[in-house]
Amino acid sequence: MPFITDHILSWVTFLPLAGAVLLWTVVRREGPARWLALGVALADFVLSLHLWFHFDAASGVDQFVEHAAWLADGRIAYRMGMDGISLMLVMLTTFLGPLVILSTWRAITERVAEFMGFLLLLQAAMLGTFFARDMLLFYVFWEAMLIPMYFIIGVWGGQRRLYAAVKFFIFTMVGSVFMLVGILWLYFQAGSMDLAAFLSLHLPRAAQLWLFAAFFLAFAIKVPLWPLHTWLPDAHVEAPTAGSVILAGVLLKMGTYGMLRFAMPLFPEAVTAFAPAVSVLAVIGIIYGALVALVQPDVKKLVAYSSVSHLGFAVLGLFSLTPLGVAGSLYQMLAHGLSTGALFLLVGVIYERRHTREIAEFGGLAHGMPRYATLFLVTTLASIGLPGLAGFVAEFMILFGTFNSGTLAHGRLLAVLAATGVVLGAIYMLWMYQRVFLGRRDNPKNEGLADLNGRELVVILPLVLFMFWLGVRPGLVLDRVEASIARVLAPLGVEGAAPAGHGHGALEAPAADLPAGQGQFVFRNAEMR
Amino acid sequence: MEAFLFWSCGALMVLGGVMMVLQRSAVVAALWLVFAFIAASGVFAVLHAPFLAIMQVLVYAGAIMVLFLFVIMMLQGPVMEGERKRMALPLWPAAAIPPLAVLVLVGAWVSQRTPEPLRTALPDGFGGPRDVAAALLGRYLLAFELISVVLLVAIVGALALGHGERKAS
Amino acid sequence: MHSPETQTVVQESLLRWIVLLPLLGAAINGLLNRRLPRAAAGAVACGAVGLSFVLSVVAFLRLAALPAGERLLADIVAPWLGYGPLRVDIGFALDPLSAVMALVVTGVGLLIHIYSLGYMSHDKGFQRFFTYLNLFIFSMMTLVLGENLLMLFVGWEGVGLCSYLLISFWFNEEANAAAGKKAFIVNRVGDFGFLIGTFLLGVTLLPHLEPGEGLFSFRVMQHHAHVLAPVATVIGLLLFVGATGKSAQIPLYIWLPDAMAGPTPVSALIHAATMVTAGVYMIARMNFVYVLAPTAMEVVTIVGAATAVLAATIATTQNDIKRVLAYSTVSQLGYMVMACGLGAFAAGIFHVMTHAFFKALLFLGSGSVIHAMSGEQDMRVMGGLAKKLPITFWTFLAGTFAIAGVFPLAGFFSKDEILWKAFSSDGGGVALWLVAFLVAGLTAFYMMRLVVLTFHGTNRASQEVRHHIHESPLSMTLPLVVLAVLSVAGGWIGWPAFLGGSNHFEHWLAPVFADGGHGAAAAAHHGGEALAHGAAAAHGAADHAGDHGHVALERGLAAASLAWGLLGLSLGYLVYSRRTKVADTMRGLAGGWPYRILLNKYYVDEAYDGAIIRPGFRFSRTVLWKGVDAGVIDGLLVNGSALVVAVIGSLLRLLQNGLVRFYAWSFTVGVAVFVVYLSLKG
Amino acid sequence: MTVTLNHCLGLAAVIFVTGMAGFIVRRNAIVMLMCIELMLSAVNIVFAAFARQHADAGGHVFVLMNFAVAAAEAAIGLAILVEIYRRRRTVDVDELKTLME
Repeated sequence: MPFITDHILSWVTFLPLAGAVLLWTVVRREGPARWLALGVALADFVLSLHLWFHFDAASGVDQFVEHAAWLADGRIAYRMGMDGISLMLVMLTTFLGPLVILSTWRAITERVAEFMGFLLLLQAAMLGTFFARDMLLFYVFWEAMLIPMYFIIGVWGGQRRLYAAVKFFIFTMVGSVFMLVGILWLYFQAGSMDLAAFLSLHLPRAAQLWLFAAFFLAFAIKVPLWPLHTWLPDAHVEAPTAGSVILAGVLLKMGTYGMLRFAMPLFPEAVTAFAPAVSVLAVIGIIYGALVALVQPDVKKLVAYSSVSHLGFAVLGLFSLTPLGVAGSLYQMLAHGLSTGALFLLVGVIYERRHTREIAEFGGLAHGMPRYATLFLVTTLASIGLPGLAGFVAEFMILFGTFNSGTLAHGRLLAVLAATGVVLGAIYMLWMYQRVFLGRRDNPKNEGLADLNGRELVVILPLVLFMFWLGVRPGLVLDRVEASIARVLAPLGVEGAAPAGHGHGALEAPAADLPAGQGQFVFRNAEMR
Repeated sequence: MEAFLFWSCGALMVLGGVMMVLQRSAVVAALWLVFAFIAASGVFAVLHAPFLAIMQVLVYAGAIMVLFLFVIMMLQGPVMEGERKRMALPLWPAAAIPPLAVLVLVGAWVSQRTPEPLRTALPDGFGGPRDVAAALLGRYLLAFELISVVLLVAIVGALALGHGERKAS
Repeated sequence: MHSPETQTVVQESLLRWIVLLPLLGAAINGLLNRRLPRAAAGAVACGAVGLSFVLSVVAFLRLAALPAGERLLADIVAPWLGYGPLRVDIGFALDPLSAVMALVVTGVGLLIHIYSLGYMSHDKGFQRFFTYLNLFIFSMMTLVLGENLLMLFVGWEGVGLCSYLLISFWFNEEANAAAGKKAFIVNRVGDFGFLIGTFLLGVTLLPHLEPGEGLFSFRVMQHHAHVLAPVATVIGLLLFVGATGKSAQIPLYIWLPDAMAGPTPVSALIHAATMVTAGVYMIARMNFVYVLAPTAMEVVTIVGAATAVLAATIATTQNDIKRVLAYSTVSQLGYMVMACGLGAFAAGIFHVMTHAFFKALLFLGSGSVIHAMSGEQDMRVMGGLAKKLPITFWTFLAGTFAIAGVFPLAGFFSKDEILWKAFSSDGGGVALWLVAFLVAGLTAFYMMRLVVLTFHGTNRASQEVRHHIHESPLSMTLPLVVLAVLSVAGGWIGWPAFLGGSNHFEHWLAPVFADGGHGAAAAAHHGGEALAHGAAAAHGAADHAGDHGHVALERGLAAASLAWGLLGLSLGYLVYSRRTKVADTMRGLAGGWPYRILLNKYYVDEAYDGAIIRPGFRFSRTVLWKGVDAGVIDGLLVNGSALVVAVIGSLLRLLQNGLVRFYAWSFTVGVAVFVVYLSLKG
Repeated sequence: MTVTLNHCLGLAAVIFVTGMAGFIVRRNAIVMLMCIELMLSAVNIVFAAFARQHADAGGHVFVLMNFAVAAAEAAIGLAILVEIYRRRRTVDVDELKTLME
């Protein structure tokens, strides 16, 4: 269908938007609204599969490019493109989309059509953000994400939803405004909003420092990097389950994605200058998030603080300025999206049944809900980075990259400190698991709770499956992002980012140059790849 | 002749405006405004805009002001009686200075300009219905359409407000 | 530098099935769970492990068929982590060392599976139990057969997880769940060191790799071991931190005694025979790093010895039958670690094997006792069980003699070898030998104490419990008997030279521990030289073969330790069977303080709790959360800036008074100002 | 005295300022609306003057547009006022301070 495939990025982006418009105007009744939203999200996922299968992994340049003049004689244009980095996050988004909608089947009973519409709008904005290759377009999508999220928290949230929604909105807004100023400044320098034009600028060091600070603030708030994280626990606790899942699953990755896509290649000198400071903040975030998670009485808040810790890893990986660390960071985004998304879904399940998230209210849940307990355990283990599950690969690559970082001062010390986060992660997660699921079922309210039903299994099992899959076959992801990451990091002049070194540089097929047939067994031969 | 008409109509228009502002009663103020609009129609005529002159009377003086009067009558009470309190005396200068300043400044600016007499050599039928219609449905079709949209929105808005009011009561 | 590709390694796809079969079993049992009848679940689990054992034997035979210098089978399944120069495969390798471990793990594992059929027959979590057990075998085999350090780490974490799951198997009790969590977390602390060591290792090796070489592959690492020399000490110590966690050494041994909360077969399988020896295995596996790091070796030796003493002393006072065995395990692990620290890797692994036999036997025997005593674990209410549980008693006694080092039982050979190495190695000496010697005596003493309290005298249990005492079913006694046979005869393959044997075991392992490079890797290039070198090294640095004086000394020391062991046994018997007053006197010694300190395990748990855990929580709660998060960041910065905005806002609000006319007025002012500006600008 | 363009602009300015002043001093919302109408008329005169000066009917078109805007504004404004009056029984803007909160 060339009609679709020629503009596949637009289709993927705007299909949910069309669904949202339908939901707000035509399909108003609860039942049809739910099914329509699910259908649209599934269709979007199917469309995005086209991207997955037709993506050329060997090339790091943008693919499926679309271009149409928009404003200012085409200096501002509708430029869409996708490289490996975008591909992964897009797949994560479209994959989570239907699951999230399915998870709200019973949880949202008021203004269903509006809620579903906002979810789809959010999805469209997120996808657009990943595809946009024009800075104004990017900014439009970036800000467009705020609106649906604001309403999702503010209308369908918990008791303090307004406080949380406003806090979320203002925090993010403050950062974005500085970024907008930065974008405009660059626009007048480059004479175009094209990202490529921005990249070809050679900025003086002082300008880089200021611009980096402006961009970085926006992204650091979104991540959120310590000490800009305090909006996150509030937003998570107050948001409905679906909101939390999207927030943790994709929205937070906007920050790290922005750093990787914009802040790092645009301002290479500034990145090198700021990297030590940023990585220290990231490590503080890792340990701090874990320690604070340890003492949370509310499950959801605990998971929220664990996000602070996990995303600290992602930022650390980026600012290790090694291809390995950056790839690990991207992997962490995916792994965290799966595991924390699943955790929020699981917390939502119990919240639906008990209408509380206080750890002290639970205990011994494993007795009546074996399936729930098992899946929760698997997700917990993925979250704390057990080998064989997704989180381990990410954490290993990040820490190894940081440890190996030639540009980052004290890289080894930081890696060692960050690794304590792995230990602390096990402590707070398992302690929580123990208090919620193990022990006696003392609280009579916890008796007779139903185990996961079919719908909930359908929501959570795919996530768990992918945690395993990503844990065992990281090549699925890594092979597709290697060239793209090398390309993004090229302006930084990072060692190993360009095809160099020991003849197994990023852009070469590693197996091709091996002498074949020397002995019965060759480590890593071509057929195995 | 043209100058006389211009100045007399202009003076009447200013008079109407000033009287409207100074009146306590809303009804009387409205009537003074009608007066000013009719004078404005004269100004349009002087400026070779016969179509506008007619429309000014029909639409403004005729339709819009009648609407005002209707509302004033409908509301009655304090609206009819006008304002009970006058503005406190010390505030008068504060209130008057900015408009006056604007007037002086704009006047100063206008007087700087080299005076150019109004053009007299005008094409036939300039400002007539045919001429205006040609412009309106030709070059300015988009503006025309926009007018219709604005009016449509106004109708819908007014209806919605009236509707909501009925529901509330 | 020659890349290892040039060397012949036999691809053996069998290996993956050794590992995957238990996983398959776990998957079947886990997914079907209660829908599977107990008999079928048990059959699946035992079948999977049994097949795995058979395959291990087959693989072992194939390995043994290869020439001594080339004994290496590999099975690379798929690439795992591949990014830039980082290449790590999912792969398995079998060399003499992993072959020994594989046989022990699957063999003992199979016996314990069979035992569990009987032991767990009445438990409602029967299927779940076997799921975990199979999962454990899978993880342990991944650890043992892993082709590279990361695969080993996968298994390493996997066995930690299974240990967690199995300790808290009866999660109804808060204490069990807490013990499981403690085990996992303490292990994680160790893994932290392991991970950092791995990083340092990788970073050091990375620039020296040749195309296609998998970083962390044991062969590759060994091949390039010389570049590790500058950092070998740090790496060795960091990896050892991991080993202290897994193999329960000071300072991370605290989890193992608590781990006895799990079902007894679990204690036998995981917390005695297999998982806890992973640390020893890892050190042996990484021997090429440790031989480069004398300081690290010294630390390993000292920690091992200290742990052995500490745990042995605690074991003399505990009353819970499983706790005695747990501390005994810690103590024996100290032995093995010490052996590794002395460079006597083969001796360490030998003890791993024999210990697996007799400690599994002892634990299963204690399980049989507990089973008979309706779940009672306190030895103070046991006694007189010998007649009622004859098979249990006799096999248990065999195990006791084996651990006490009575000739010619298995323990004698392995323990004696370690003692000899402690005496003769470069890192050892008389002092170390005395320490190890002391521990040997203590071991004999507390084991005899256990036997006497449990099986001798009269039964001290309540009438009801006593009524139910019965010998265990065949599924439980059969493994006991098999293990008893192994405990007796299992050491004979390491019959030492000084007693006229040829120590097949040590020769078998020699290529693995050949100094300065993998036997197989070196063989291709250095030919017989490496082999000769390897053989020499295998006999120990100080043990110059053929030295008759040493043989005499060795015999003398062996005799001394045998006598010392027998003395310990007799003392234990005398003190606890006849003259119970002696025990009371010992308890009251020096105001009872030494006894109380031992009974409370030197208060280490309490010290950790007071020094680290509680302050940590308090710091997190009051300082970080309430202080920094809610106080400084949210209170001062976020809401503070909100306050500033609010103040400015309220000032501006004076302007925004709601008077439309005022707005119009300001608007006019603005217009005036603007006009002025325009006119000034010209 | 011939009429110049400046005269037209001056007249418009005077009328506009009258409306402006009225808007400021009057408190009756209806009268304020009427002041706005007056200001719009002043603008219309400027349009018509320039249309004549440039002999371009475009100015007339914009005057017509202004008519429509004025009509719309009056309709909506008055509707709002009626609604406010219904609720508050006043159209005195000084008593209608709800914009403040």
